[in-house]
Order: sequence, then C-alpha cells, then structure tokens
Amino acid sequence: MTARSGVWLVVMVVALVLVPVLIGSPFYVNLASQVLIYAILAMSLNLLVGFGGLTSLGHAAYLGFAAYVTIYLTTLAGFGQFSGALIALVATTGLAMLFGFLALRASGLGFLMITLALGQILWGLAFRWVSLTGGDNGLGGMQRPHPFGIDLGDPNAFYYFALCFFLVAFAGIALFVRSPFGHSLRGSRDQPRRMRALGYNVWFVQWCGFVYAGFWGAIAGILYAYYNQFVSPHALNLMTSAETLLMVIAGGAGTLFGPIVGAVLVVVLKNVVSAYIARWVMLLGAVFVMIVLFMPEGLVPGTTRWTKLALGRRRRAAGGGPGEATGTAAVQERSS
Amino acid sequence: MSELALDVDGLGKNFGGLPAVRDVVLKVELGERHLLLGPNGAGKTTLFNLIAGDIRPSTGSIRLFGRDVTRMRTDQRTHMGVARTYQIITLFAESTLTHNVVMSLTGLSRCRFDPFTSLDRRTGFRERAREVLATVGLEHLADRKVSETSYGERRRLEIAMAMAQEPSLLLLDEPLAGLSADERGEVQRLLESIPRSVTIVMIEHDMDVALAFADRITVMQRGAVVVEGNRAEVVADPKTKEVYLGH
Amino acid sequence: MNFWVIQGLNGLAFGSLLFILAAGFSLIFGLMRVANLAHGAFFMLGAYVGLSAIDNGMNFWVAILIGGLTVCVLGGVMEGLILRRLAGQPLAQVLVTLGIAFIIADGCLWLWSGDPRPLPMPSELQGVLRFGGLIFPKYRLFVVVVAVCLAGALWLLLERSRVGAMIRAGVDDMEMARVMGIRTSLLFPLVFCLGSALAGAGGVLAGPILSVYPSMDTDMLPMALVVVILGGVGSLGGAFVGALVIGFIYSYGQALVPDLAYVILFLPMVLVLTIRPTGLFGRRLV
Amino acid sequence: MLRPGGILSALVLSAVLGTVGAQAQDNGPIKVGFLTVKSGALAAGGRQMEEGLKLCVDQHDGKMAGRKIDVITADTAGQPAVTKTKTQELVERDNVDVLIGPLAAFEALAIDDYIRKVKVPIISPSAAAEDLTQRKPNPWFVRAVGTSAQAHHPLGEYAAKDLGYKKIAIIADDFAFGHEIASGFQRVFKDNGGEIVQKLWPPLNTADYGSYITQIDPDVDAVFAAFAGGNGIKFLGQYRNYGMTKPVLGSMTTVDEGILKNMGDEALGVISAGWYSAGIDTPTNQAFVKAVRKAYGSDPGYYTVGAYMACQFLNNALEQVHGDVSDKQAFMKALRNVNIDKSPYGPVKIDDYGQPIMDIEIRKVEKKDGRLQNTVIKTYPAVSQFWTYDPKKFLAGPVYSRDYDGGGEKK
Repeated sequence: MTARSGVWLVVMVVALVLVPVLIGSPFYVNLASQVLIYAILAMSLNLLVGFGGLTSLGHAAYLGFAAYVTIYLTTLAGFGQFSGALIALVATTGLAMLFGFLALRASGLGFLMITLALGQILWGLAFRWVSLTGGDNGLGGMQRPHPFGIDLGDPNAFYYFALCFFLVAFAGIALFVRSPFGHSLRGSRDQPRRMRALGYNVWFVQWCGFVYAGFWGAIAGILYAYYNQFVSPHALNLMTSAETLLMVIAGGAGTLFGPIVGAVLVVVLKNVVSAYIARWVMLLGAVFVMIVLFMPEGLVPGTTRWTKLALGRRRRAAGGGPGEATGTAAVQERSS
Repeated sequence: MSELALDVDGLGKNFGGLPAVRDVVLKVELGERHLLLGPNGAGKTTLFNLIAGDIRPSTGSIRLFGRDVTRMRTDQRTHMGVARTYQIITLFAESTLTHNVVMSLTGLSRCRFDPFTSLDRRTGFRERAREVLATVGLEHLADRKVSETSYGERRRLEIAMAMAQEPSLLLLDEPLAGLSADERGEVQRLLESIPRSVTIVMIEHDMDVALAFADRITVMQRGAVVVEGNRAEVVADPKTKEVYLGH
Repeated sequence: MNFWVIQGLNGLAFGSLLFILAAGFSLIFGLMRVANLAHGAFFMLGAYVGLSAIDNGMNFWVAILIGGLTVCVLGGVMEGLILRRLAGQPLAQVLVTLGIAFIIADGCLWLWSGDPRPLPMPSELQGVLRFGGLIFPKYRLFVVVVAVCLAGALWLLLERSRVGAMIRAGVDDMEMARVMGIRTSLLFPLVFCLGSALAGAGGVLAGPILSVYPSMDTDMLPMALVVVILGGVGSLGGAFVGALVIGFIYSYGQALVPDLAYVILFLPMVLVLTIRPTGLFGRRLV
Repeated sequence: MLRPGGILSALVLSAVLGTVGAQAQDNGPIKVGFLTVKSGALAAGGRQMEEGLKLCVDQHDGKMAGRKIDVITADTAGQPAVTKTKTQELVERDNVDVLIGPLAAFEALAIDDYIRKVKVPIISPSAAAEDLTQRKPNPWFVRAVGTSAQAHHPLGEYAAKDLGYKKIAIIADDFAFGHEIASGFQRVFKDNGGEIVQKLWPPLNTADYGSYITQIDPDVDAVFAAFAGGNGIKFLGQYRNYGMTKPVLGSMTTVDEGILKNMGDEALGVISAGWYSAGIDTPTNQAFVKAVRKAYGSDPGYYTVGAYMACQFLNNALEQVHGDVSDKQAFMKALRNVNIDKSPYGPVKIDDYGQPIMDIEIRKVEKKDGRLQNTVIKTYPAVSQFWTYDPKKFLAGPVYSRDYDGGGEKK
C-alpha cells in the first residue's frame, strides 16, 4: 500500500509543480491556486468529518475569521505581513479551541447544529460589527506579502506559495492520520466507549482534533486573504460551509485525496462550468445527489473500488489472492 | 487486613427514576477472584459500568486501591490500572487484531498524543501486541481483520486487549458467553494463568467454570446485593436458590 | 405596556409561522433521523406553486392545497427514489438533501425568475382588528389560529390514531418498532409526505406575510433548525414551545437589543445546546 | 479515474482553446466584459441588467463608433470570491477592453484593487457604494448610476420644505447601502429644520418586520423607508397590513419599477426620489420605456436603466475616441468625460470623481392605465453626489454609516 501511494504522491507533486508550466494562462494558474486553498480547507474539515466522525456545518468560520483578522491587522491596525498572519493563525486556533469546547458538548447532529449556529453568529458579527469588519462592504486594500523579495502578485509566484502550504498541510495531515494520535481520533469515532476503557480521554482527543482542524482552516483562511485581498461576510456564510462539506464528502471523507478531488470539482463547477452552463447551481446539486447515490463513499474510494473490482476480476481469473484492505469502509457513517 | 483493590460503598444508579443499582456494597481484596452472579437485569453490567466510570453513580462512592475515584473519568481510572472486557463486543472491526491490541497499548502510553510519527513505525508496540496475542492463542491471526474472525476469537481478543494494559484490576463481563466447549476450556485456562497480582471481578453465567474460579461471590437481584460470601456460603444460602429459581 | 402586548402578539404570530415551518421538519427528523436540509426549499417551492395557482385564477385556499400537494408528491418521490436507498446513513442523507435543496432553489429561479413577489392574502382576512388601543392584523391572528389547529390535529394524529402510535413507537426506538412489526417501508413515505406537505402548505400560508423571493429557503431553513434544536428533536410539544420561544425572542429581542439582531436566534441556540445538548424538551439528539 | 491530473489536463486543454480565441485585433470587435448575477438571491437584478444592456447594444445594431461590440457575460453568483475569478477570466483570458458591472457594492469593492492593478476601465451599472467615487476613487472606475445618497439628499429637502414634515422615523436595511441612504436623507432633512426621531435597522434577511413596524413612534409625520431588493415588497405589505396610515417616503429601490410591477395598492402614495423614473415625461425616456416594454413586457427600473446607461456611456466614450481603445488612458479619459444631453435620465455629465451629475426626480406612486408607476412630481436639476455641499468639506466630514449623527448644521 505504501509503495503504491508513494508513487501516486510523487506523481501528484510533480504534476502540481508543473501546473504553471503546463497551463501558461495566468487565469488558470489563479484558478489552480484557488483549488489549493480550498483543498487545504477541505482537508482540514476532513480531519473532523472523515477521521473524527464529527460532521461540521460551520467550517467557513475558520476560513473567514482568519481572513478577517489577517486583513484587518495588516491594513487597518498597521501590523506587518508576517506578524499579522501569525496573529491570525494564533487567534483562529484560539477560536477553534473555544468553538470545540462548545460544539463537543454534543455529538452527531447536535454537533452539526452547534457548529452551524456558531458559524452563523460569526457571520452575523461580521455583517453587523461595521467599525471592525466594514459590514457587507467587507475589508479590502490588502497587499500580498513579498517573502524573500518575491512578489506574490504574480500568479505563478502565488501558486507556488500556496503550493508550499498545500504540500505542508497534506504532509502534516497524512502524517497525522497515521500517527498514534490520528488513530486515537479514528478510534474515538468508531468505538468511543472502548477508547475510554483503553485509557483515552475521548473528549480531549476530539477536542485536539477539532483544534488541529481549525489550525489548518486558519492557514486556508490566511491564503484566502492573500489571494482575494478582500474579505466580506460571504466568506463566513452557511453556503461556504456547505460547499466545503460537499467537497469532503463528494471526494471521499476519511481519505487523503478525497477532499482535494472534491475541491477541484466544486471550484471548477463554480468558476469554469458556470461560464458555459447557466443552471450550474442545479448541476452542482445534481452532481452531489448522484455521487451520494452511486458512490456514497465519495469519488476517490468509489473509483478505487470500481477499478479494483475490474482488476480483481482479472486477478481472480489469474488465481490471485484477496485484495488488500483499504481501511476506508469504516469511515462511512459514524455520526449517529 | 490487606488493602482493598476495590471498595464500593452504598452505590446506587437511577435511570429515569428507575433504580438499576441500589445501595451496593462490594469489597474486593488485592489478588482476589470475585464473581458477580445474578439473573439478567440484575444490574451486574451497570455495576461494571459504574466501576469503570462509563456512567456516574446517583449515590455512593467507589474507591480503587484506596483512592476515591467516584468523580473520575473512565480513562483516568484506566490509567490507575483498571481494564475491562465488554459483554457486547466493541472492537475495531475493520482493523487487524494486532492493531486492536496496539490501540490498547498506546492508550496507556504518552505517545497517544503524538500527531507526527507513524504508528506503524513503532515496532515495539507491534511486537508486544503479538506477544499478547500469543498468550491468548491468536498469534496466527495477528494480521487478519476482526470482521473476518469468529466470535470465540473475538472474545479472546477482548481479553487480550485488557491483558495488554497490564491491569491491576480486571473486569470481565461474561468472557465465556457464546463460546463452544473447546473454546471455554481455552479461555478458562487462560484466565487461570493470570498471575495473582491481578485482581479479577467477573460476571459469568456458567456456574461450573465460575464457581471453580472464584474466591468470593456476590449474588445480585433487581439492582441490589442479595448474598455475599465465599463459594460454600453462597451455594448454601437459600436466597441464592431463590434468586435463580424464582426468576 | 402596549409595547409588551404588541410585541408579544408579534412574537406569537411569528412563532406560529415558525411552528408551521418546523412541525414537518421535526416529524421527519424525529422518526426517520433525516435532517432534511431541503425543508426550506420545500417551503419556498410551496409558496411559488401557490403563487402560480393564484395567478391562474384559483383562490387562496385552493392555492394552499395545491402548494401542499405538489410538495407532498415531490417529497414522496424523493423519499422513494433517493432517501430509502440511503437508509441508515445519516451523513449521506444530509448531503443528498442539501443537493436537492440546491436543485430546487435553482429550479425556482429558473421557473419563476428571481423577482420577489407578494402573495395576495384572501380579502376576508385583510385589515386589522382593534381592541382597546391595540391594532393587530387579522391575517396574523389567523396564522396563530392555524398553528394551534395544526398542533391540535397533529397531536390527535400522534396520540389517538394507529398510525400515530406507530410513529411514536418509531420515534422512541426504531429497532423496537421494527421488532413489533411496524413496517417502515409504509410509515416512512407517509411521514415524509406529510412533513413535506406541511412545508409546502406552510409556504403558501406564509406568503402574504413574507412574500415569495429567491432566498426564502436559506432565510427560513436555519430558523426551522433553531426551533427544532431548541425544542428538542422529534417532539411535537417541543417544536411548538420552541417555535413560540423563538418567536418571542425574535420579537422582543429585535426591539430591545437591536444591536444583536443578526445573532439573536443563534445565541440562545448555542446556549441551550451547550448547557443541555438534548434541547429543552428532547430525549436525545442522535 | 478522476484524479487531479485528469482535471488539470482538461484545464490545459481549455486554456489553449481560450487563448486561441483571444487574439486581439485592432479592427476586430470591442470586447465588453459584463459581470452580472444569474444565480442566487440577486439574480432578478442581474437579469434586468442583462436586459438593459442587450437593449442598448441592439439599438446600436451591435456596433459603436464603427466597431462591433462583443459582450461576454459572466455570472458572479453574487459572491465576491467568484466575482474576482470571473473578472480575472474576462480580463486575462478574454482580454476584454472594458468591463460593465458588477451588481452589488461588495462585489465592486472585492475587485477594486484588481482593477487598479490591471488598469481596465470599468463602468458600474448598479453598485452605489459612496466611497467608490468619494474617499477611495478608482481612476479606472466610472459610475452610470447615482451614489446611495445622491437621490436622497434632495428628498430630505423636499420632505422638509415641500411636504412640511417636522418629525420622521427612518427604517432602513441594516447594510451599507441602507446606512448611506438614511444618512444622506437625514443630513439634508435636518439641515432644513427637520428632526429624525427614530432610526430602526432591521437586518437584511429579516423575515418579519412586524416587531419593527410596531415600534414606530406614533407621533411622527412620516416614515422614511429605505429598502433594497425584495425587502420593499415585504415591508410595504406588512406596513399596510398593520393598518399603518402614516405617509411613507421611500428610497429609490423601495418602490423601484423592477418590483413595483409586482406590488399592489400598498405602494400607492409612496413618495420617493431617484435619478430615474419610468414616468419621466421626455420623448427620449418615453421611447426607451416603450422599447423596454415591447422587449420585456415591463417597465425599466434601477438595474435595467443602469446597465442601459452604462452601455450609453460606453457608446459616448467610444465616439469620443473614434472607436480606438488601444490607448487605455485616452479611453478612460473619454469615459470620465461622458456628456450626454438626452438620455432616459435626462442630461448627464461626469464629475471629477467619476460620478454622474444628473437630474433627481421626486416621484409618487400612482396608478395609471391599471399599472403602478412612479409619477414625477418635482425635478431637482443637475444634482451632484455632494448635493450642495463643498466636495472637500463633504469628504472631510463623517462617513455615512449606521452611527452617522450629522445634519442640522445649517439650522
């Protein structure tokens, strides 16, 4: 398993590094940057939904909050780029600590509702607290940073900047999933009672997972701020949270590559397909209904299963053994 | 008198006004083999859940090794040396047997909060897990998924996971239920091989095995303790018969 | 003095509207454990269908019927074709209802354009009632009456009928209900259709107050969630009290603490859930 | 198998196709990027904008200053992040010469920095946020509609002087547009001796205005209601439903023709101000209204006329530069120099900040030939966004916001 996913990893990294070279057009490079940002956000939500079994409908909170703090600090409060981003990261992680404390009072759908409500409260504050947030007009006027003298205003430079964070996030989350703590989180999802009897503080494990997800959400939010150089309450609204959840589940909750594929799907539908199909929102809805119906485990495990089925037939004909365990089947449906 | 491993005093638990456990007093000495008997619904498993910390008592107190743990969380008690098996099997069905035991080992290790290194790299855990599996005769299935094993094998895995924690107090909830005669013999031998440094409290319906195993016996009915004493006392007590025949 | 009475009446009227909106959601959620995120879209679709019925010369009452029936049929189709295949997978069901909500919302935009439209109220309910120095619109009192009647009818259905007994058994413990021989394959579509019909008819009923507009679904869905969460899942009485509490909080809150108007609905929800995760009246929250 | 690589190669393909079509030619068509909203809550306004623009392009037979006009439409979904991507698409992939759009103020603000960076002229057909032409004027930006307060300064004077109101309660949508309108009205009304006794700010997504309507002070002479989108319908319906009889003054959007067509008698008698009304009785406007009615079956409102005028601005500027947009500076200068004698608005010219100076109509909702219309009852000629105030002092003064407390200095 490791050898093959290792090959995939190398292929992915090489492909990602080559994107600007292959594409050329700055518009599509910018689009690819957006995919990376949303992929980080979706991967972070996947920590909760896929690995923690905690379905959150308020993940836009971290994206928007981090973006607001970053832009507010660097434009209005006079902080430097680096310190502004750092404070945004710390503050958003702190917010996740608080939200996790509140949301983990419940589980399953109760958890979903609390995260939704907390997200709505942040949205309401952003809309209403005009002196700080600019209300619906949002905050703008931010410049992209110049780390080491590189102008991130250039689409390619920004793409590689985002790519660095994406790869670190991917690696961090990939390591996390395999680590003892990642296993603790998954165990807490599958058998919380057993985990307690084995000496795990399930609440604390889930809370740490929640905060960790918030941390990566903050990274996505800071990149969002750099990319858009603008933030308004839309970044915090229910639609953004719902879309992020769709990315995770459509791609495959509890898999490493699923959220990335989901992010590609949603970003491309919203920004590219919408130019050709007027009823793209309907298409988006239909795509999700179809995925849930025919590939309920998500696109990545679904296609893997289908290809394996096809390969397995061949292999069985050749007298091979049973296929390897994917370990993703248990990921489904732990919220009840 | 030697120190008590478990000291339950006046313990009660109500579910929606209905008492599931009433005023239970239970004292288990270090190294003792203690048996809980009683018909279904007598409150034995609820008592286990109270001792392990899964639920909070309505009244009374629990002391473990001299420390009051009434308000402690389950995982804190586990770190004090309590381990248990479950009546209804709660294993990680899609993971291998080894992984199940490894989870049991990491639960007591500081590394359970390590988010960076791969668990697979920690070969020490895997080796230790295989050793533990060997003690219950499951080493040949170490890399099989739990969902692909038999019921009896899972019961033994339950015990292995509890044993891996090297507990001081072991709570066994019907370890023999649903096993074939051969398997019973195996598990029985396994239990007998547990050193006396481990205190054991067991719920069991199989009288022959249980009585042979136990030092002291508590009989429960409708949430309360009816009879308590050593093997002979309990067997002789007319209330014991009443509990079993009257039900 | 007048202030408290009038705002109380406002709260009562708005709470009644919320109850009509949330009753179906609560019923479906309680029995089937499906958090139907398309409920707001059902509500909006019902309102649009009712509007078209009125445009085509039908009267208000027929429009309510048509709105309810259309959404009822849609709900039945959705349950039979989609949700049933996903039984026991709450996450997949939530996602699929979200997808359907997208489809309905965009479909409404397509069919009815995006123009906000008022839904004319029946002439017999126009005008105001005056008692003492107080003035209150007749239509709003009518909505209160409808909500009370609906609550009564649902109570009778749940407490006094065979179907109701089955539903209650299912809400309490689905496994047990199955063992007792209750056929979910009949009960689930029935309840889903009923809940959908309530949403559709409720949309038409709310039309004269809220008017009909494209983001009606996303405006109303969170409110249904708040009511159900606050009242406790699957509890009719809970939904009723929850709706009234929210109605009052909304009414008094917007008047007394206007600065919190944007978050006035969600603060109490977070408070209740963190202090009492089962909601005010719920038994358990899955 | 769908994996990143597959998607990316699809992207590569479409990128190649995109760039092939994007070869700019000197005598080819002028490419107009049109940012509108076709999905989501704001889609009604987006559709009206599309109609207005199409009508204008059709009236010119698709040609301006001898060059073909090629409109490329993009759906921003009313979301700032999408708006930015779509703008990039139009600018970087389609190489448009000029942008018309977007609809909402927050969308315009979201792309403000980007526009400054890429230096593409943009004509706003709708977004009314004050600072776009005041404290943060963008040299590449010109607006074809009024600022939020532009029409409501005169309404303040009209309410105090002509209607003789002394005390007014304001109820307005709690967002920047509502704040700016209310502040502009308040300032001039107070300057003319009036008093604002109450300000109510229902959130934008308020379902039920009941608890606000019942708070309105019974001693006021009138209520000034500033609502956007469909909220005007909701508010006026509920207002009459509560048996309220106090006269209602409205913002331009409260009784905009785009929603007026769906209103009933509840709107009758509402007096509002705007830089446009379908009821303006000039031959130019009546011809325009007739054309819109013929093409789309309804009266032109805020969005329709805004996009139509944005297109007329484009035409005017193109004629000034004889269809040569290769010199962007010159083209932008022409856009800033638009001067139209006869338009549906009446005469229009542009001030130093890129904002039109135009006639403001005081309008009253009346029923004529079975349909509601905003009959013009008074016209304030050539009104600037700064009203009668000195621009420098105006800009140095407090920003029009929710907490604006100005007005009454002249008293």
